[in-house]
Amino acid sequence: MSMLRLDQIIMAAIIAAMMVVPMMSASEESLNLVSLILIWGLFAVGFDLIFGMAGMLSFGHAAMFGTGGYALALLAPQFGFLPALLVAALAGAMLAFLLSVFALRVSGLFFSLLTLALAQLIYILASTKLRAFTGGLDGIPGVPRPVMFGVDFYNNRNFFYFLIAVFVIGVAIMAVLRVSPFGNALKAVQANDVRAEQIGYNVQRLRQCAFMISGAYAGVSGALLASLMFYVSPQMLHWSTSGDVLIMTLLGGKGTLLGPVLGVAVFEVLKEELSQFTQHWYGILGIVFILCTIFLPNGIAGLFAVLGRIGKGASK
Amino acid sequence: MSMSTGISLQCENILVAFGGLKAVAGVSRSFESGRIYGLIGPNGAGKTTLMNALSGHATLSAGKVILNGRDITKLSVHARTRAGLGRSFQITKVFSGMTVLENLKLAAFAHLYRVQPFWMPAGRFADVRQSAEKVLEQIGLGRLAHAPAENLSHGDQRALEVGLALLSDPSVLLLDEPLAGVGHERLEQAIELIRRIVAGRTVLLIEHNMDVVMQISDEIVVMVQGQLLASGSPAEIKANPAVRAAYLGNDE
Amino acid sequence: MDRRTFLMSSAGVALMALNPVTSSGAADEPGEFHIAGILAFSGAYGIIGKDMRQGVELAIADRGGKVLGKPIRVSWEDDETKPQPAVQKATRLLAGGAQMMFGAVGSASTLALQGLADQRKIPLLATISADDKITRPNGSRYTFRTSNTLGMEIRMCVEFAKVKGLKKIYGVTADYQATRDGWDLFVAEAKKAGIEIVGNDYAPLGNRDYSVIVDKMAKSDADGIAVMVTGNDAVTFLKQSGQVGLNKTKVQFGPVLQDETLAAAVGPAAVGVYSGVRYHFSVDNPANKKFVEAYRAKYNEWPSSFAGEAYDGISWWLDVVEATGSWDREVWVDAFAKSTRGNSLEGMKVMRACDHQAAQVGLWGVVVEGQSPLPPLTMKITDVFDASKLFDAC
Amino acid sequence: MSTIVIGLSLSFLLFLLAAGLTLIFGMLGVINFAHGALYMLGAYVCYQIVHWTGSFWIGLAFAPIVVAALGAAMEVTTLRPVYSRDHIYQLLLTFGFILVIEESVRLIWGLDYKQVPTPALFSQPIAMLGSQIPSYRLFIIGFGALVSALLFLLLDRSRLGMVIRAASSDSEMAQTLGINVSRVRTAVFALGSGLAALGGVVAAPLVPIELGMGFSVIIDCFVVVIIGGLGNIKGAILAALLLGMARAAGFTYAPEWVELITFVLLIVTLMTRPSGLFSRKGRSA
Amino acid sequence: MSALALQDCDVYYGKAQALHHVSIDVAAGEVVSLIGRNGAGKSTLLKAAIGLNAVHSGRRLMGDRDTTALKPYELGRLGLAFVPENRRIFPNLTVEENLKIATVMGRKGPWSLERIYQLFPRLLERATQGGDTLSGGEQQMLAVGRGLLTNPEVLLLDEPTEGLAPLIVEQLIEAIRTINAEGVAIVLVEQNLKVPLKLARRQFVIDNGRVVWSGTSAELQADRARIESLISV
Repeated sequence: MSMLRLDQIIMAAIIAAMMVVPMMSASEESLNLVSLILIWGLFAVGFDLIFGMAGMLSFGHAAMFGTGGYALALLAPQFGFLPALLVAALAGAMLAFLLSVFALRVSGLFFSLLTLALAQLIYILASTKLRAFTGGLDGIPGVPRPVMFGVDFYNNRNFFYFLIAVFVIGVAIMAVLRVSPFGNALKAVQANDVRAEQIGYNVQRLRQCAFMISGAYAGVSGALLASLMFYVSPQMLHWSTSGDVLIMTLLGGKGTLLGPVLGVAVFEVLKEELSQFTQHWYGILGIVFILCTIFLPNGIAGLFAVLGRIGKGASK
Repeated sequence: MSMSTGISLQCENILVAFGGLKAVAGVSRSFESGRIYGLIGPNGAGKTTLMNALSGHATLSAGKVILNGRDITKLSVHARTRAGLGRSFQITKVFSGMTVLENLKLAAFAHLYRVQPFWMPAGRFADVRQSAEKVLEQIGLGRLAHAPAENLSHGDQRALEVGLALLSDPSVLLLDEPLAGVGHERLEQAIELIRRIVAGRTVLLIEHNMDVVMQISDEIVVMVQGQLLASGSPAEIKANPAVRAAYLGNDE
Repeated sequence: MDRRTFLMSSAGVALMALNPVTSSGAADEPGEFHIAGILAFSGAYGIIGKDMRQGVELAIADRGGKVLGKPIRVSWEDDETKPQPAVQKATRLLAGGAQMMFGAVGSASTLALQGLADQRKIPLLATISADDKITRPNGSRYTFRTSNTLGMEIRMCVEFAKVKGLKKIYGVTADYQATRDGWDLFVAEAKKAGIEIVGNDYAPLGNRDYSVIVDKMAKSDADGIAVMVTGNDAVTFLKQSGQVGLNKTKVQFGPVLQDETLAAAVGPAAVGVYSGVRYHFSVDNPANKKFVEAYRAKYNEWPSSFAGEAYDGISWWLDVVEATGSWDREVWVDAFAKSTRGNSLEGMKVMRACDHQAAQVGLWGVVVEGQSPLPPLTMKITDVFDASKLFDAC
Repeated sequence: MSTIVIGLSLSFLLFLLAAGLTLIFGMLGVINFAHGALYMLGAYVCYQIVHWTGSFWIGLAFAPIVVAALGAAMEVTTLRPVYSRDHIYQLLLTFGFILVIEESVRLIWGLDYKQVPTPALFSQPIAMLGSQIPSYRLFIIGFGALVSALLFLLLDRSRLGMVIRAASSDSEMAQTLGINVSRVRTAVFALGSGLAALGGVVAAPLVPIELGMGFSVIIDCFVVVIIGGLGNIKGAILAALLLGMARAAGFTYAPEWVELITFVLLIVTLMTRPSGLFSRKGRSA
Repeated sequence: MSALALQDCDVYYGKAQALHHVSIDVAAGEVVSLIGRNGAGKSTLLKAAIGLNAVHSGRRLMGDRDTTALKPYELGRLGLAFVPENRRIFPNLTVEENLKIATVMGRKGPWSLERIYQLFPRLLERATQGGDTLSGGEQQMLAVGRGLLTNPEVLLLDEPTEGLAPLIVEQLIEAIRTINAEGVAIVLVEQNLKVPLKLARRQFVIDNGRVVWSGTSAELQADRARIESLISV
């Protein structure tokens, strides 16, 4: 239990730090970096609901992420930003539902492979046959940001605060979900799906619900990324995007609320900082991954947990 | 839960085939409410497969399962549980990574809520806590409430298995070797426990320990090569030469 | 535990606070002229970025590293030949106070940057991306292109087919919007010239096997093969068509099919392949001679078309900025839109105010075996088409 | 008719690409995302050998050996400690390999395109079936068939193959029979890496050698491996034949649909026979 | 001196202790049996003997050599053979390959492919079939034959008669006698007393992860009622 509290405290500290950073410093570069972390963090937090909690490895989350981006790009000019953002969430959930209808027919590794194949099919369609809507591989530039309540969110700082608001709401909802009976049921499904079904859980429906919620998170974060960048392209739908969110979640520590965000932050900061010091950052990142796999079996969050336990032991 | 006598579980010509092998080869039999049935038979006789067929873990090639007058043959596992069929497993399937109480609460949530609440922390549900704690005491694991389930001894894990099944308040309870791994010194106690907690429910129980089976069961059903060989009171079964030949071995 | 928690949270804060202190926001009087250079240093066009960077750096060195009296700083970023990172990295640099963008390589990236340029009102100079959409009438106010468009190169292809007397053409086109548009334009123009199209296949972008398509081409009665694929795909196509000797029986040509770099990747099968050439070191004028000499002296290699176009474009831009004497970006944009480059490396270039595209002559060449010190496979300029044949009036 | 020959060459190229991946999965349960990177490395090493010696054949012989040795080193130093861990972490690990290998290639060979010319012996086309068939394609068919036959013999008939099969189906039991399973794993990973490199070498005269070449083949490898059944080498041969032929037909009649055809095939396989189109049992877990 | 001895061994599954201070031993050429009911810990003990379960504390001795830290394949090479409960035939190997695989490590000894086929002629008939096509009895013969081909000092047999028809059981018992007559020591695990009393000189009764009784067959006969209640068959 104290583990949970410790995590939450660090989490709160990080979010607070994110809010303080732009106030302290005038740098728009760091603003941009933290904005990215918030968006990908939200994506990863949603991803971990199925990956860390329910034990389902989706390799097709890029599909929902990109679809959210396209939904916003296509709908925001007509219907306004917030409605479009809502539709992005719904689109993510609906697409997740659709994928799950196919993918949940199989389990384990085959579920992962099927989500990968389906998402990649969507990628190919979006970049070729659907180019009339998606702009093909060129994507759609000029994705809007909101101007509402008299605030111009084209200003990066204002948009940053908007992102924080969405992020905090998203994480708060997820925090409740994870400790709710629903979240516990997902954990039960991961721990032992045969038993979970036997004591009366509708395992497939639980998986489907979790997948849809996770899809909604992906949709929203994809929409926010499109808006941050003023741009959306099929790259967001590509399997390597699914790979990225998986890698970040693993790096941070799956199965924790905090881990995925930490993973995203470390990944992005590392990429940013390394690429400024050396042109070989790419390889260094690879070495970091390898070392993390070998020496940090539970990700960075696992490291925190260990430190927390040592701290607790010492203070007793 | 039906307390009156009457048929609570009925098998109609159940057939389970894996490829060419008939693991359960046409079993028909009714089980009366409130009685404990011991299901015995040599290894590979199809006892566990029969249990799987009843609980929905094995697909029937033919036949029907009727629970309290309702045909549940087509129902999924969780729907059967909701219909009042509980079971424990031969190979322990408790939720590892969680405490004993958390295990029980999971079962309580599954029983008490059709749609799992997602809007507030699980800790705030007093009703769930109460039913979980009640069963916790019943199965005698009160002292271990906050121990991680995977650290329990074999026997205690078995008890937890039964507890999980119990939380769905089943009218029919299938127990697959609930006493395996229970130490000698605690065996009597464990038998007593089972008798007590299943009171009023129909129980079908697989157990290899003959003494235990004879002691605990109202009626014994003997299964050999996928079929029912005999049934009767423990005394009748002990005396049945066919059973002795098939199962107990006749060279003693 | 409390002390630990506190330490940990402070560590968290410190982690997040680490990265902001890199540069301060834009002041009214900037201390430097900051260019965001978004190029591909990896991915499909990874090889191009390096050359462009060398061209730009030479151009800056040529003017003493200064414009408007302030030092020029270029922040180079790798977009991995993908639009998403291009925008991401440009966004960061603009946030850091860059006054203009230079790049990108791939048209998809450039189009993506264009959106950013318009949103942020930052000039964008493209010197290699050829998609016609980048410059169009009433398009982006802030985007300029000093190099070729695909459309003009397609028209060169048609002009070439006419000159060469080709009668029947089989095409292969990358399944990508710009190349599809290019092919449609080619078909329309070719038909006007009485050239028959006997076939065309749309191949997936990044296709690694053209053998079936090559076989269909070889069996057809076409005398010309129009290759509307670029970069890696062009190399793959030519290597594989070379294995059946298509280069010996039919004339292979395309808008940006070959240059020295790509020819080196293709090998001997490249000889005899015709292609549009954006810039070439063999162009005979004083400005180019001077450039080629300086470039070879500095980098010990022949300038590629990417290096030449980058040098040419950025020099032009900086000269115009210098002439305005202003730090107002709107003033630069207005001035550049009306400018003319008399001494460009390829001769005269005229910036068209209507679409921000530089009107210029079109170079056309063929791959030949080069004699030292030329590269082993080099382009020989065979035709120079007049701008009036290649651009619609606007 | 020529479509069939070309289709065969596509098939055997696909098989050479995917064989190592399915071998490693079958034995180690590891999905080696770095397979494409090893393929690329094979092509680069071949280029280097051709550059030094002028002989493609020396490259064909030695590049796979070099990469196999590297694969063995990778397995011993990084994979061995994490076998007992959740398989998903191996993904992170092999993803790390990709980055490190690509960076190394960039450091050693730079960004320039490299090219390996078609070996002189197979540089001329041959007229057959009404087409000019590149003789290098015929070489690919012959060589691919040879490699698949050798692999088949190795796995199905040789002592080592027997050991590999035993260790992959029940490593504990194999150990009790005196088999050092760790060493078998290393050997298999090396073999798989070598096969990836072999794919790269064979493809080298067909495509530009550049950094992105590995990334672009990963998905193709997976398609073959999945359709054939994870870890099923015979299935991989059949899947490669199916896919190669389907692609050849696709390129003949509707090139712009080729990619979609591939994925629809993949999805149908996963939904109907997840353990592979050519597996004996259609299990669903 | 014992061919194999476990001394004071503790074994854990995860955090749950499965064996408590267990000691057993078998002399060269001797047959001993481990008796106990389902879940008593017999198989766990056998797996600890062959190294598949880690021995948490205690020692494993072979002859005078301490082999506690050795890996299963090293133990195999030192002369331990394991015939597991569910036979664990390699399904993707033919019958003959399932036998040959045992000769890969190259331990010298009296057992050859021909002798195994002599012992179990049924296997010769099935030599080219897949390992997964055999009947239960044939699988058991194959598993025993595979273990023998490693030319072991000690053969660990886990419930070899389980689920087999009486006639097959008789054949198997005969085969085990033959094997023992060649000087191979045998540790036999069974749930009931029937087979052990026919084959073994000494018995260990296991219950709840502990050795609760040990003695010779004669001693067992004398105390039979109590032993039967311990194993409850």
